[in-house]
Amino acid sequence: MVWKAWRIGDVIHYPGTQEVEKYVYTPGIHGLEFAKALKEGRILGMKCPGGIHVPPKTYCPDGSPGELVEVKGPWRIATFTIVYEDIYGNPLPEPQVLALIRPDDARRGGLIHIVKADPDTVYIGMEVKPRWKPPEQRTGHITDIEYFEPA
Amino acid sequence: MRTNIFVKDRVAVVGAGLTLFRRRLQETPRELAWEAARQALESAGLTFDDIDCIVTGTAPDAFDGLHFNGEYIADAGGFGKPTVRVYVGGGTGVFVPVAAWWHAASGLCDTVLAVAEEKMSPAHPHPQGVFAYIWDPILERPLGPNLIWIFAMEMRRYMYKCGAAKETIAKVSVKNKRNALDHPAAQAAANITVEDVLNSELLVWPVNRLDISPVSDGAAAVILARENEARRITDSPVWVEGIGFTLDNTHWYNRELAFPRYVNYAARMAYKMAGIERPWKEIDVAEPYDPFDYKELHHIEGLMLARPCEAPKLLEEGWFDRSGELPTSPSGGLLGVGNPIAAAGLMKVAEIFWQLRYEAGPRQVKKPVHYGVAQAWGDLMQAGTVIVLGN
Amino acid sequence: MSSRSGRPQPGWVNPPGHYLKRDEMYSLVGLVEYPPRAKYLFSAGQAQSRFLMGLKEGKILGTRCPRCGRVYVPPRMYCEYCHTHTLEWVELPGTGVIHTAVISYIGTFRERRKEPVIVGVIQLDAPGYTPGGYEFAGLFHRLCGVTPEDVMSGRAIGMRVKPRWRPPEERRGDINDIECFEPIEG
Amino acid sequence: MGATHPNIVVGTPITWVPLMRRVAIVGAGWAGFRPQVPELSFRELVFEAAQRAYEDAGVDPREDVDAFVSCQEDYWEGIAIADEFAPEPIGGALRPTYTVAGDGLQGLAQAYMMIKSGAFDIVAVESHAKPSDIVTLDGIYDLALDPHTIRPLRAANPLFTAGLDAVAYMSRTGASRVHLAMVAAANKRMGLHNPRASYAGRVTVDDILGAPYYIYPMTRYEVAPFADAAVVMVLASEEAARRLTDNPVWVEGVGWSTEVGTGAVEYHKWGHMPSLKAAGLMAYRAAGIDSPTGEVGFAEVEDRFSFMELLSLEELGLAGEGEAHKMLETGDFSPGGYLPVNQSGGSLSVGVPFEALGLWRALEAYLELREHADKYDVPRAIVASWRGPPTYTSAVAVLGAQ
Repeated sequence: MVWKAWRIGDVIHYPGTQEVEKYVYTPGIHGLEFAKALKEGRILGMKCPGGIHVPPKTYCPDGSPGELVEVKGPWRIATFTIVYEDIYGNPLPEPQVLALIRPDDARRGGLIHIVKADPDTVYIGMEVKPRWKPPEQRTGHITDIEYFEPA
Repeated sequence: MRTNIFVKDRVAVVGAGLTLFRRRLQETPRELAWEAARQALESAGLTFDDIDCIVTGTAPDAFDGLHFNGEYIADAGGFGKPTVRVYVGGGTGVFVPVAAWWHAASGLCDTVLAVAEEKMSPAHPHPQGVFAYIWDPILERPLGPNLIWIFAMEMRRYMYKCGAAKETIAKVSVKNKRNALDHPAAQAAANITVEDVLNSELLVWPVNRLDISPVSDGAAAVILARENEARRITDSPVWVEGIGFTLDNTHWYNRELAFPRYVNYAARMAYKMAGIERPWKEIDVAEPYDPFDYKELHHIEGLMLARPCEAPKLLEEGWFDRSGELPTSPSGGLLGVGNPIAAAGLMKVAEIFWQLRYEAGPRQVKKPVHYGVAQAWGDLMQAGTVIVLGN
Repeated sequence: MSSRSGRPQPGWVNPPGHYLKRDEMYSLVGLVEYPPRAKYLFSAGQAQSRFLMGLKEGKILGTRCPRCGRVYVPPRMYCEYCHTHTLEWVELPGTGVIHTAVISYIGTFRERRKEPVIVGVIQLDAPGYTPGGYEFAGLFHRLCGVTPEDVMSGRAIGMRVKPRWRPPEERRGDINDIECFEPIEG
Repeated sequence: MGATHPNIVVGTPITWVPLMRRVAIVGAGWAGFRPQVPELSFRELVFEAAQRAYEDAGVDPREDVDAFVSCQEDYWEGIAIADEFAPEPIGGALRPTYTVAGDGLQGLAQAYMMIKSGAFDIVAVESHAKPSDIVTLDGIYDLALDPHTIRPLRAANPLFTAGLDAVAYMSRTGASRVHLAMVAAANKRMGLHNPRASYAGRVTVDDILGAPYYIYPMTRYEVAPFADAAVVMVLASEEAARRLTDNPVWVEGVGWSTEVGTGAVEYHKWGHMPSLKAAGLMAYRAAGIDSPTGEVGFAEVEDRFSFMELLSLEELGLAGEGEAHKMLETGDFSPGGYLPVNQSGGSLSVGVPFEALGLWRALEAYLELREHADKYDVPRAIVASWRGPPTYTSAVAVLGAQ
């Protein structure tokens, strides 16, 4: 900079957004089946060369089309974390436990979800089970599972 | 930029694929990209394992509503590969194979998947709203603009400078929508007349609804390979003879709008590399970018396929028809096939590939073809991207 | 066709995809609707800040490149052609000619407007440019006092205009401090 | 095509020309590197960096540079099609200019390939960030999460996926919180010598272990904050580099890789970073390095989260699998040690200027190689950057002063 405005108050900061009213995300091909199954209280995975992948995503890591299968528990925590502060560093009223939860019959992936448990008791390999919303409240979203809780 | 005598490896296009272009598709952006890649691979007799590197392209993230949209679709050509997303707004579609070219020409990758995807339908209440954010946030956005304004202003200037009538310009829309009737992916194919265009809803004078390409979802993919690899894959590779790209300054209202110098500079770069000195004679088929009907004429002039202000006259003479001297947008272009922004540009490259392989079926142009050019435009009247292919 | 027998068909023949009608899309199970949060506070920086402050005072300011002499409106702190700092500020009379003009019947979200609005590019009177050249100093703004007939007939292009300022107490240091550009009488 | 290069004896296959064609960094410039740069717009910030880079390289961008690469993402900028604003400040208006929506190091890799292809001689790479212009950073990060399987959970901190990786990594290798804290303390202190390190400090391991958690297992000391910055680098072919400078820094190899897209985050190999491993192998292969052991003078690697420094070293083959924390204990990664790591202070003390992060790491390695190459037995550096969270793309460059 070879010159500058005199004071910081002489430079302007102009408000703006990059928003629309809302985005509507279609669930995709496997995503639709996955959503329908959630409504029924079932969880689908995808059979790929090498094993079952959760959640189903229409194609496998090698590019081949995956085949839908139902996955069965037991579900275990593959890895977890505990969020204590939001991105700005404001402490949360209560820490939030998030985990990657993998059914035993899956080889790769799992569901990322909230675990309702005392943060100090959570460990890798801990068995958990999904806590479903009542059937009439389910909408086919990942939030049809309210959270996972210790089995 | 040096001419291509310094370039180590020739690079060829060996396969291309498309998804449907439609206003609302059920597939996620990631699935669309994968479907297009699969089409391209199958047509080339390849599998995902054969791909070394991936170049992806999507235009504004704000359409799909996904931050890091390039990352979202990154694994569409297989997991765990060198992947990069390149980006020049609307010019992205043609830029993706341009970037893929140097992936192969540098010797770092033998086969490169160039895939472009766009899903415009997620944005509500209308995808047009997203275009508000491409304007300068401080000096333009507060005026409450609609993107069509900038095109209308350019079109008006072009009409004024070149004495082109709205009736003439509408013929581009008629031609392209008719060409698209032969395209199975097409969204806006139709047999319409000039009157239909002039009588369609007036949006921003001089732009009516049928002067504009539609809102679309879709994806396209092409596969590029180094010479040795390309000859192994196919006996009719289509060579990348020249690449060109230019980005003009941001302040579009500080420039003459009647002539697209950004396209012209990019075209000169590509022709120089391809050793083409008289493009109006040497190019046999062209896919100029046509999100608006006047844009095709504008770009034909920028590509030096016609002299400045000469394109409207040649259009009247049928010069640009599929049976004409220099067929343009034989695919049906964005006006006919649809405009999933980045994917639309790549669709144009794919069309030149099929034309040069004589694989375009009912869309095949009547004359023999040796060289074809595809071009896209982007940003605030800024980006020109050009690729010259030869068989 | 030059194709060999057994060669796969070209990639355009059977394009995949599942088209949805509007209602179908909204009734899809698992459809996610999400209002985004993407707010910013853009630093206008040295050049644009001074320009906006100038608007507040009813002035159109530009910067001059010491090497090529171009005067930039809107101003930038650098010359994009010489890649050098532009230090000298110039006040322009604000007058100019219409480069192009159009009539908009729609708003940002494609909604129909009650009244059409005429917008265009104004080529400002500024030193440093060849008359009739490719580049010029200019602004994008609304036009008033220009009729749709002027726009359609082409009379508007080349018309001499000047800014119509908002009253000083309403100016905020914003591009809208200029209400519009209007023809110079006579 | 098919003609011979004028400098090559007739009969030599053309194939050899670009293979022999080395690529060098001949100039670099930076601006900002502060928590906020309120006085400049992002364009002005980039212009400042560009002026310094072109002065360093001794080139005129309007005459000598063949092409320009800018690395940025729309949502970071708040502008759809942000590449509109790329050309002017770097001198790329009406010239071949384009954007890579990716890390600056990926942009450097593009420039490397452009020069290697033989078609370009001098290419400038730019990357910048103004996180301080963003009001709703969490909202922006939210848009990067899968809209179906992750975003609806309303995770309280969108950076949480790094926590998932950290826990998995520690459980696999036995690295403890003390090791993570050692990384952070060392980097924060080393940054005190770096004019670009706004977040440096005399921090001890005890300070860190005593601090409240941000995202378990990390405290705020162990997660790099954001910074406004711009970096511009000028790359040149060997002929051009020899003409321009006496001490070019060679780009011996580049590599980049995406493990999974953000649409398939669940499939990530948690606690590992396969993209970094693949990028590293690609870069080593290009540089002709079989095993990096003993072949590298120092490293500037990913440390946005403290555990990432250890994980990066393992994935890059600079430490055995599960060995990095043990080598850290013995001081192998300290200045003067077996392999000095992040002597610049790393991103933990410089901050995260979004996509400029990788290019900044290359900048630090470039400056060190240019000024202090004689300090090292092997004057060669590994530069590695990861784009996440929540993406799993990494890029690696091997830079050398010989």
